[in-house]
Amino acid sequence: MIEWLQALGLPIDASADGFAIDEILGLVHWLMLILFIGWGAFFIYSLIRFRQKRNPVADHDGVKSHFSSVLELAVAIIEMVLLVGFAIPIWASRVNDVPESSEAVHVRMVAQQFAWNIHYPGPDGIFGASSLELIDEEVNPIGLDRSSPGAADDIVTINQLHIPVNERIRIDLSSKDVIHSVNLPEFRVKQDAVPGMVIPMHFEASMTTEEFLETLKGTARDTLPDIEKGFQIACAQLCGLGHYRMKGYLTVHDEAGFQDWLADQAEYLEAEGDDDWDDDDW
Amino acid sequence: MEIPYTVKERPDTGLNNSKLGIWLFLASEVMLFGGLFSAYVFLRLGAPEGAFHEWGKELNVPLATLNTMVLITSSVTMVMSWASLKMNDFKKYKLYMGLTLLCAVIFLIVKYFEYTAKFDHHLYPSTNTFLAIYFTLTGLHGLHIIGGMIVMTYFWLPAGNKMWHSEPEHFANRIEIAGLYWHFVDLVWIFLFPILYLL
Amino acid sequence: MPEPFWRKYIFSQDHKVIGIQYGLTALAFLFFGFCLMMIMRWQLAYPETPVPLIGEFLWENGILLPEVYNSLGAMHGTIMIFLGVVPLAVGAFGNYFVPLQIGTIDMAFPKLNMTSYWSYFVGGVIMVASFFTPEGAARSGWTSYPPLADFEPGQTLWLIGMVFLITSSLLGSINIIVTIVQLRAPGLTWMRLPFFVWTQLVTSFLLVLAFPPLEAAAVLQLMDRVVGTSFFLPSGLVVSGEIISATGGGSPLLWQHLFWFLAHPEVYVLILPAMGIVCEVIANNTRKPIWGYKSLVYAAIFLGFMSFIVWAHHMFMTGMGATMSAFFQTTTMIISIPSVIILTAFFLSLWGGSIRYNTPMLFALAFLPMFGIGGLTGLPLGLAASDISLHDTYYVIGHFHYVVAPGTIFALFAGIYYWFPKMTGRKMNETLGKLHFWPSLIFMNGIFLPMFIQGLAGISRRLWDGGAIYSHAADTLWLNEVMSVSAWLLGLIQFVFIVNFFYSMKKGEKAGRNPWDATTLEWVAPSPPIAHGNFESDIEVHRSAYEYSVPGRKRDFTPQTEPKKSDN
Amino acid sequence: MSGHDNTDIQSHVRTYMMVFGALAILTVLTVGASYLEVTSGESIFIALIIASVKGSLVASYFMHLISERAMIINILLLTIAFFFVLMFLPLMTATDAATIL
Ligand code: HEA
Ligand code: HEA
Ligand code: CUA
Ligand SMILES: [Cu+2]
Repeated sequence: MIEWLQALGLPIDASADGFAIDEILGLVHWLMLILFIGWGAFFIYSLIRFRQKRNPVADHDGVKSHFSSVLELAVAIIEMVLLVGFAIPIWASRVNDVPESSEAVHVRMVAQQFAWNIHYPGPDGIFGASSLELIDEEVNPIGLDRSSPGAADDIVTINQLHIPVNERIRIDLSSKDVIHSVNLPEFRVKQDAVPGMVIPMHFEASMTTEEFLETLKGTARDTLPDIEKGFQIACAQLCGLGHYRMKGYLTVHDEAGFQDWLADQAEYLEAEGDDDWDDDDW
Repeated sequence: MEIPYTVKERPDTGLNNSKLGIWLFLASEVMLFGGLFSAYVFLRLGAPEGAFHEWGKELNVPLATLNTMVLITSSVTMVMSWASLKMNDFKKYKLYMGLTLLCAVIFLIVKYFEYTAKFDHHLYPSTNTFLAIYFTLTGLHGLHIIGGMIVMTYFWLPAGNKMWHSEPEHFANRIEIAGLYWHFVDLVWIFLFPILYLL
Repeated sequence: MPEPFWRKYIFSQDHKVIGIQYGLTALAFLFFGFCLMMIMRWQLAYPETPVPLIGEFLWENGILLPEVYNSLGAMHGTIMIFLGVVPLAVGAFGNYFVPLQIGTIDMAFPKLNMTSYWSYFVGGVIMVASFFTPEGAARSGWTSYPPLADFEPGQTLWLIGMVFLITSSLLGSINIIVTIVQLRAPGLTWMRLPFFVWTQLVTSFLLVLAFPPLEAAAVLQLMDRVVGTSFFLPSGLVVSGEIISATGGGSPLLWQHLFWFLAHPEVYVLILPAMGIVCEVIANNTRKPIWGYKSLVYAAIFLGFMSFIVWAHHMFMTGMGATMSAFFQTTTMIISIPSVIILTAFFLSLWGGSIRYNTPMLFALAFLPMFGIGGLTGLPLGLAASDISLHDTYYVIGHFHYVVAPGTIFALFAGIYYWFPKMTGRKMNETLGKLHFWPSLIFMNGIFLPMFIQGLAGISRRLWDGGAIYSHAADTLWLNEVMSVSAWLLGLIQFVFIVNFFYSMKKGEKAGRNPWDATTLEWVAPSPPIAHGNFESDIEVHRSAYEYSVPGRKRDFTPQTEPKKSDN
Repeated sequence: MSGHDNTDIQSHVRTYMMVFGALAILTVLTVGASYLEVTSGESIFIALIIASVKGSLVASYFMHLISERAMIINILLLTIAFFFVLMFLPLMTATDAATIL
């Protein structure tokens, strides 16, 4: 039922939550299509049947039946069904079912002009504190304080979000400067990053990057130079002159691959340690 | 040709044009200040617990109380000037209108002292969100006072005499309209006073 | 004593002259706004290639810079809405035809009327002038969301310009309300008003009550920019590595609430007068009364009322919780019903008619399915769940352009063709009119239909390169060229209209008082109506607005002024 | 407000004076109340109640709303309704879902 929208351009769904959104998207579009065709047919017929040549004298009263009120009522009822049956519950689950840290891979994401900073708590599962004064665009864009509790093993990346497949992901989203908006079209995820607020969002990937690339074979997307990096994080909210180029990558690993990646990062942290973080306390 | 109902009421609505016009204008003013009050509440709730109360202590309550009294008085003199016209007493009208203007001037002078006292203590709109909304609200209110004064001065000067003698009813209507505006400015202050100075 | 030129044409207080001033200025702005977009469409179709003709004079290499793209986009939106459509629909048509349709001699407050035109003019000059300042024009979108708008150059003039435009709209709409309530001709009861007058009345109420909060917001943003307050800035911002010195403590969402509190009603300000025009044209050219007049009136009032409590459907993605989103989704679904009722009434009016296909009618008819597409695509946006996929993509752009461009703009064209004889005493050329209509219809769809496809694919709006760097855009990127070419062709075909407009003014076929055999009061006046007075004698109204083809009457239309006793 | 004769206006003037007195007293009251030892919620409540009473006095008597035409009353009711929408709805949307820093 959603296939025709996919044929039109809707990307493939790579998440466990996306089908609910696709379902309502499909239903509304069916409703729209049916109404448009129904009304359109009536419209065209009237235009031809009642042209002046064919019908030189107008009928003062015109339509006498009250069928249209029934139709309007029907539209109203269908809208209410979509609302109560789909839209409201989906939204409630989106904002209320945010998983606890323990139940999900928990990440912080701090948007800035024009990049996505991603902050993993590391093996201890504790996010280190950050402070404004420590922010350094070159080496410490989120101002992570390596001396704060739990900060030593934290992993910070720029524009690289790595997640495991089939696991809940929770992202606490915020912004350093202006409003941005995370857009993951293949996951049916979108969320504004509003400075001054931390907004949690959550989803679950149902497809690894590799599997995803498989589905792209033979499409225009497959020919892009950076396509092997897989899913992309787009910015949906105008955030300045670099809005158009605010792009991050999202890599979905299988479980083992994700652990490997984490291990790599930890190793890298150890090795690069002091030079990487321009922070003597550490 | 004349536009109908500029002076007389239209029978089915019971209103003349300007009366309806000024009330619509005041309705839009309600929404203008509504937007700002909404901002006030938003900021107050966003500020740390009790911060607005603390910041508000910098303000001078006795002066503001004085100003409240001044504005209330000006409202009374304003309505009296209209009533005087209704009783065909142009001299009294002049007197009361003059008093209203005087009150407005006093209000602005007091406001001036309040503002400069703040600036002397290096308290500016940019100091904190309370002062920001305080200066915005009172500043905009002050502009409304000045606007009202311009209109009232116009009706008080000889221009008013001429209008009164040629079209007394029309003139009384105009004073009523100016009065409605002036009372509204007073009414806004009645709400500004507690939310800015007392809470 | 003849009036001097400047009193008659420049600082005139006659509602007809002011209406025409509004109309010409607004058309010029519409065209200007369109030109901005045609430049942007070059960059979208052929990213990073020099803009032909003008590029080399304006930018290094002739390539449109990203910041200029943002400026043009923000100004396109602002100009189209605040300087184009609203002044044309309310300022021009409202001013010119409300007094005529209610059978009176002028607006209630002629001086105020003149003031609101000039305030609009000054606002417009400020907006255009901002292009020529060193900082350039505003570049944070027509929505001007802070914190971005608090920092970006050019915004200050935008805010000042907006204050003038808001003042103009407020004065103008107070004037229209008072005129309609107070100056209706004897016998013209509420239910005898043409629907166009009703839409102007509701529209004016929306403007009076919804604009002031934006004015308040504009003042606050000005304070942020000029005085250094932080109404919209939270604490702890770091922009390009610099800690922002403002005290913070403000809220970016406060702006969005105040902005959309206006901007949602504003979109109904754009559509209601259009519906009013379409109604007049359809009734006239089907030669039968509009179907369900009363339901139209109630639907319009209800629409106006509801439009104040749906605004946050533009803000679903800002972290809104379940309760509030349920509230705003429900109100949004409810507000779609009156639109359906209005559109259905228009359709049903066609049934049994004797339809004349002249140019105004073609534009009015095209309005129906075009608004239909625009309105229907509002539904998935109004359901927060499906809005997740569609928010801030080209789907939204497609949605609202269908309602404003082939919707409202077409209705306004219909109004121009329909009322041109009344304003000038001459008809516009039909052949040129049709030559204007058909290509416009095709190219409009050529521009906006592909947007839904790009939107479904997830392509964000306001992208300088049209999404070229994103992989999810790759499959549908080729459509950019289709859209751009359609836009330029649409632009080209508008010259047919411009030529027709000026040619017909001088040389068009002479039209009498009532060239369309219409019933409403404006057609009782001479064409053009008498300066400062409109009608030769006082008007008295005896019947409802659309008495077409009443069985048993000699003519198929009965003007509203015709006394009852002549019935038969 | 046409058709007033002098005695009518005379009685109005008496009302105006009474309202003036009431406003003055209420002003003193509200300042006094701000020194009471009450919770901030209570003091907001008291201050707003007094302000509303004062406001209604001004609107009803000085602005003659008490005897105004239905048309104007209705316009104002509509305005007040939207005023409250404007005051409170933004707040409610701001309070759920996200954490405000
Ligand atoms: C004139 C302007 C106009 C009109 C009338 C509408 C009408 C509607 N709009 Fe639209 N909207 C805009 C202008 C308009 N909008 C603009 C400018 C924006 C974007 C602003 C920005 O972000 O920059 C926007 C954005 C917008 C959003 C935010 C999207 C987002 O940012 O994510 C939403 C969400 O709910 C929405 C919903 C609706 C709905 C439900 C209607 C309903 O009222 C529609 C009801 C109508 C119908 C249901 C149609 C009925 C049809 C028929 C009866 C006929 C069928 C016809 C034939 C077959 C011949 N609109
Ligand atoms: C009323 C509102 C309105 C109207 C009519 C239009 C009309 C058009 N718009 Fe616009 N648009 C907006 C309001 C409007 N737009 C807004 C609010 C935005 C969002 C801005 C933002 O992101 O902040 C936007 C954004 C927007 C974008 C997205 C940009 C982006 O996100 O990067 C695009 C892209 O193609 C676009 C295209 C067009 C086109 C091709 C038309 C065409 O339909 C234009 C057709 C114009 C005419 C047909 C004019 C005819 C006039 C004449 C012929 C005059 C004759 C003169 C005399 C006789 C004197 N618009
Ligand atoms: Cu970040 Cu757009
Ligand atoms: Cu809306």
